[in-house]
Amino acid sequence: MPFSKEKQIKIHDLMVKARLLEERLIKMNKSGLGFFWIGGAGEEAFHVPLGMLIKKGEGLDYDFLHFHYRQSATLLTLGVEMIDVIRQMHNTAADPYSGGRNFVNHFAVKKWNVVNVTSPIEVQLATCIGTGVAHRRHGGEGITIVTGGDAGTAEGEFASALGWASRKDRELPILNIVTDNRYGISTPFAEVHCDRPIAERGRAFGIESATINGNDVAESYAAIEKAMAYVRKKRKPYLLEVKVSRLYGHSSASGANWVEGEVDGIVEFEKKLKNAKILGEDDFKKVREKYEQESIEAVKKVLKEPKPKPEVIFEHIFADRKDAEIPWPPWLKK
Amino acid sequence: MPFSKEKQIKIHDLMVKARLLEERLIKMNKSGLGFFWIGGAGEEAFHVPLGMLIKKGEGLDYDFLHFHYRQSATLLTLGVEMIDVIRQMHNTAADPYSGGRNFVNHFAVKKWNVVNVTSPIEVQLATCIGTGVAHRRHGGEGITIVTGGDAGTAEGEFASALGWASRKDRELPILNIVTDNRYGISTPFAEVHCDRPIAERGRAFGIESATINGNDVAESYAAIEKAMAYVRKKRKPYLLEVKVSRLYGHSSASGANWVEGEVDGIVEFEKKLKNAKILGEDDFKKVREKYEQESIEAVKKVLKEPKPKPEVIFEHIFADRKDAEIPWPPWLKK
Amino acid sequence: MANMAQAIRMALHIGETELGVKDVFGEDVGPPLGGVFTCTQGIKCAWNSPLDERGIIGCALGLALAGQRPVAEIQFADYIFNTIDLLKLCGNTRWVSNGQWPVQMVVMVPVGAGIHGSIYHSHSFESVMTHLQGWKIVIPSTPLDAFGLMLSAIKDPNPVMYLIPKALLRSRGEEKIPGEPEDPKELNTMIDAPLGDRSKWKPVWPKLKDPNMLLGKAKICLGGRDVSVITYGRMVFKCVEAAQKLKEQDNISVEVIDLRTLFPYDQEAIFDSVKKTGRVVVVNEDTEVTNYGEHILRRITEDCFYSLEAPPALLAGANVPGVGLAEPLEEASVPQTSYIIDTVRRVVKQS
Amino acid sequence: MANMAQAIRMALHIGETELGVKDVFGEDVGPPLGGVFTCTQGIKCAWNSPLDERGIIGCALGLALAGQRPVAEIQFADYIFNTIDLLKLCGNTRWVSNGQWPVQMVVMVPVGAGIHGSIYHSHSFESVMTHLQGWKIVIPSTPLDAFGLMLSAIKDPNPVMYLIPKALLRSRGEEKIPGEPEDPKELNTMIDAPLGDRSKWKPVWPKLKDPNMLLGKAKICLGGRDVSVITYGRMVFKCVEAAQKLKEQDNISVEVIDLRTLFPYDQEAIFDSVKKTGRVVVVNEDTEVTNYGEHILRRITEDCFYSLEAPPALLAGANVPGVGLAEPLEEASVPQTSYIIDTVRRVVKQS
Ligand SMILES: Cc1ncc(C[n+]2csc(CCOP(=O)(O)OP(=O)(O)O)c2C)c(N)n1
Ligand SMILES: Cc1ncc(C[n+]2csc(CCOP(=O)(O)OP(=O)(O)O)c2C)c(N)n1
Ligand SMILES: [Mg+2]
Ligand SMILES: [Mg+2]
Repeated sequence: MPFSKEKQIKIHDLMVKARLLEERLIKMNKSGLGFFWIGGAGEEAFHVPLGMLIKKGEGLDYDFLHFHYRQSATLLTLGVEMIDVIRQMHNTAADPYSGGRNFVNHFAVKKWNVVNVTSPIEVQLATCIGTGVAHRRHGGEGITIVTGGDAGTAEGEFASALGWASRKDRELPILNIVTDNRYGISTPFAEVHCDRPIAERGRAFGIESATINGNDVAESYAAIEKAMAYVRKKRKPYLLEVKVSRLYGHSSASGANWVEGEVDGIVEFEKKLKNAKILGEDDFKKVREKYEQESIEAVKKVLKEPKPKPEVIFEHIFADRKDAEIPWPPWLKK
Repeated sequence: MPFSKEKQIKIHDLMVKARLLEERLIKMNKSGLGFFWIGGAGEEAFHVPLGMLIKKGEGLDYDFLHFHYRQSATLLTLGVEMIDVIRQMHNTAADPYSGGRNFVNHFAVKKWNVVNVTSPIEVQLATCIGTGVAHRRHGGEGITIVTGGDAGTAEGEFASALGWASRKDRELPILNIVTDNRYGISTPFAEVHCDRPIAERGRAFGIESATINGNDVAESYAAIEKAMAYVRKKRKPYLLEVKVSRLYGHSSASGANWVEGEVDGIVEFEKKLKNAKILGEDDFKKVREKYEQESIEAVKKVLKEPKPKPEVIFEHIFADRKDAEIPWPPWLKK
Repeated sequence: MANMAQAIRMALHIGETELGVKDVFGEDVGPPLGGVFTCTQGIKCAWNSPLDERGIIGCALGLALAGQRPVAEIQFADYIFNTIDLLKLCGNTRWVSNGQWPVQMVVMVPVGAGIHGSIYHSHSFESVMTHLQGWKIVIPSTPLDAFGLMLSAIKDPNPVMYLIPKALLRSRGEEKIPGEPEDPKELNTMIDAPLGDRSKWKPVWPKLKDPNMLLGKAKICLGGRDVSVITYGRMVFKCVEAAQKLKEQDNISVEVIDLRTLFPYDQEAIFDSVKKTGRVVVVNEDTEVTNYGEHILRRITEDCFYSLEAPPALLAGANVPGVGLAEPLEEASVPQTSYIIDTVRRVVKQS
Repeated sequence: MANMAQAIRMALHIGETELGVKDVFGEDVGPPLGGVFTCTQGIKCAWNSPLDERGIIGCALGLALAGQRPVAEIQFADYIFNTIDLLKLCGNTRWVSNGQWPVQMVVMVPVGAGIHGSIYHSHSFESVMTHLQGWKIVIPSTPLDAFGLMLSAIKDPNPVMYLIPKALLRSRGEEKIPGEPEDPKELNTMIDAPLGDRSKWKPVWPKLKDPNMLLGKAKICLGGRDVSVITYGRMVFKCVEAAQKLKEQDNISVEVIDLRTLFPYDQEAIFDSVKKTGRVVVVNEDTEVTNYGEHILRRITEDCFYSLEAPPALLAGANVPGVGLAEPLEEASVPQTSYIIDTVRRVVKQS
């Protein structure tokens, strides 16, 4: 491992936390406490290191983050609270990301430059161009980071992001991450794509590109460090193709049941931690129990929280609410 | 030259015909006989050979043609009449391509599988996918040919066309041609793109690709032959990047004046014909005069033709005109 | 009785076996899933496309130009808004080619709220779609209509947009599709793909009769004298429910009309009803600014002004960016039965 | 007097020097061309984008999220229809983030017919655009309004869609922009780029005053008693012309209202006028099915029904796939002054 024992313990802790949270969300969905689940079980080995290496803060001195809906591990690493994710799952008024409007794992955290996670696949690949342009002008070490899935690379915006980021002498400091779990919803990547690495598409635009195993913590950490160093210093784009797992299938719409035969990054990492005698089975169990407990208590608390009021549908459409009130539905109190 | 004297004479004849036609159209625009000109002066050396090599006819046994608005030379080679192009320029009712609805050089010829030439840049790159799928299923030697400009490769559809055509074991027989005149309207390609050949983008999808000088007749002819042989037999896509000239600028909106410093494919070809003693200055002059004459007479005739009737705006919206007549504008006779 | 998803599936089966359909395609439309709503399970010519809506519509148009009669699916209406230029192209191809290039194709797409879909699985599409030209636009509210309208859409020589009220896909109708088995469970075993491995599964299709529905014909769901309620899709049931309650509680006689085809729409049926009742409420769940229902109201105001006894009313979705996930938000965003009752009551009381 | 293109240019200049605009961009927006209609000539922060409308809107949104106040151009409204999903995204970002992410940006785009633009340089966009949420939408009809509305759009903390009636870009207004030189020729030499080599050219900007126009306020172009004509953009002039003729020929007193902001629109001004006149014609050139004017009519019918003395009318573009190139086709496709006269006359005569 290219990094300290403490860091490894921290990474393990966060990976387990993220997994436990996702499993709690799935249970909430199955027991009717949340309408829909989609999330990142199977991507922790990559997303925890990513979260650690992000330059976190608000504004152009820091990284701008255009994320996919499977990045709870990144967000927990940045510092979000389990309970807030559970609030979004249960769509209570206190959901800090969307006020009960959006699906779980659709984060928005202004103070850390986390732009809305969107449902339409790949629109973030268009939006990231703009923060990239702003980052280029601003200089410094802040960069734009964008994540999308493998199936999403078929949308035109994937090419747009590569094209705009690679304009000669106007390159943009964008780290473009593709998390490849080999599936759209049910459609295998191989059925609807050519059999060349996605990274090749970056190279066609002269963009530095790499393909890595995102189920391996050390490989992920090193690859992200390398890519970020390049983007931060050279102010040029980088395309990182990351092989990950989809441990509970696509979403609750496809059942959210455990999928056999996928590599589990946590299991792999725990093997290494055990071999290196950094942590043992007992430690693993303790971490799990800690977060199991935290998640259960969070659910209990959230279940008592109120849902948003009907009138809030007209809030935050415009800076001034009055602008939104034309026309006003007959059924709603003013 | 890899082909016969007769063929060379024929090619020269068609190139000059196309040029004279375009110059006539420009004159019509400048003298108020047509609202707008856009066309292909400077692309003849490529488009005449293309027209010759097309498998011309209706239905899936033949090539389907999704063309750019600079392909008058291809269409003349296929056999359209000068006068019909002039009809579209003057938007008379007899314009066979659009009935006076569309700009000049926006062809549509069902009997030769010439699909509407469209104004929105690159939408043909999406449409061509469908005839490609049909051609793949149909088998035989018919292929889909699509042409777009260099600036247009920035639109997402360019990537869509490459992606859909290169699906493993489901490749589509599409010849994808990019005519690179180094400009959008006023924007140099180099200012808004990376400095890698466009052909690289095909290679990223595993697509056979080549870059050629489209101002050279022999090179064009050979390259098209090679590409077509590949697509017709292997039933796989091919990307051909073709360097061409824009001899009168973008369109009448940018003045339609002669541009200094561009290579003129006709001048180059005439040098070769002269060197090879196939044709001489006198012959060149005669060909020019022939088509000058034809174009002048066509204009005279067209100027006497009626414009479309107002009511035809409701014709051909649906197969059954009645379906379009809801609602009916108060100012129009029924 | 078949549910709406089954009805669509059975129509597509007839499409591929009898009407020349060679491609039913879109994201996750092919095996193993057969569509996120199971509408394409067991269809032999169904295939999975790349995740690229622009490619899907472009492909459908190209297939139509090649004479192939495609049926393409966009997975949710929420994801069709990056293809509006291409839909316009499909709709103008025949016209701009002066009649040379017909475009016979069907696009099907689930619309509307009612399944806790949050902001990106609840959008309506009729207002933007009816503003485009050259398309017929249908929206069924029962399995029988879903079946008949799909067959008619496939047979129609024009582009047809087939909107599916997604919340109704599991609903069963009162009318049977001619030829379907008595017992809905029997139908399930015949044409629903099994859980687990489906690689060896083959559907057994009942022998059904095409009802040959005309596009452009509305249906009077409930006759009435006092007020006309003009609606379609998911709102049909809420309107019928409201009408029944209004009958019981206020003895108001409501005529409920299901448009079924949004373009070209059945102006005769609309005008006849309004001229009879003198009062009208148009109900849909799309957002209310520049809403398709406003077009219908405008036509009514122009053509039936002197028959109107009260201001015609629109009841539509609140003009907000999306349907929020939490239940109070969804309820506040799209018409509910109680709002329909209140609005109809108000219109009937006005004079 | 400045023409509309110059007015926009001068507002953008103030935008970049005083209001924090750092990017004015789009296809051919930067040097040497400065926009296909010259609206961005001489703007220092203007730059050429790739030919990619989806990238342009995405870039604008990203710039807005980074607090940069971008002004993006889509070259023609005809080419904006592949970005509707992204426009929806711009409009819902603040809302779905529960107020966290403001989106301060302007998109400007030429709309409408009148320049022999054929089917792809004549489209209107207000009907689709007003159906989206979270945007303010403006459309000037004079250079002064073009100037003032652009400045207010830039200053507004919300996404603003700035529609430009392209046929008016060369027109000069009657009112001067506060501070512009007396002689329009002088302005031309100051701020119009020269023909030929422009690499060394620098504009000289007049010192102008921001009129601080409120978004959401209509303008009464012509006071009148007998009938209200509600319109905007290019149709304002045709309506005023029609009003003048109706005065002369029939002694009909027409009130012409220029909405200027399409959302949020000035309902007070509309309702006041209609309550006064009792008759109304809404005029625009977008196609007439699910047309923004129908929304205005619906609101009028709901709120002013008992003031109406005749059926309110819409005069809009014919419901065809595009504006054909030949003159008879264009004339038959969009409202002309004579049709406005006929319609107003009919409405005034009805009782
Ligand atoms: C534009 C768009 N089209 C379709 C969908 C429906 N959809 C949701 S997730 C998904 C598959 C995405 O696959 P991929 O990009 O590989 O990401 P993954 O979910 O595998 O991480 C689809 C088709 C959508 N959300 N957006
Ligand atoms: C989608 C779209 N955006 C913008 C335009 C306006 N426009 C017309 S031609 C053109 C430049 C096209 O450049 P290129 O693709 O290189 O083709 P060329 O004209 O050089 O052959 C532009 C921007 C358009 N027609 N369609
Ligand atoms: Mg995936
Ligand atoms: Mg070019």
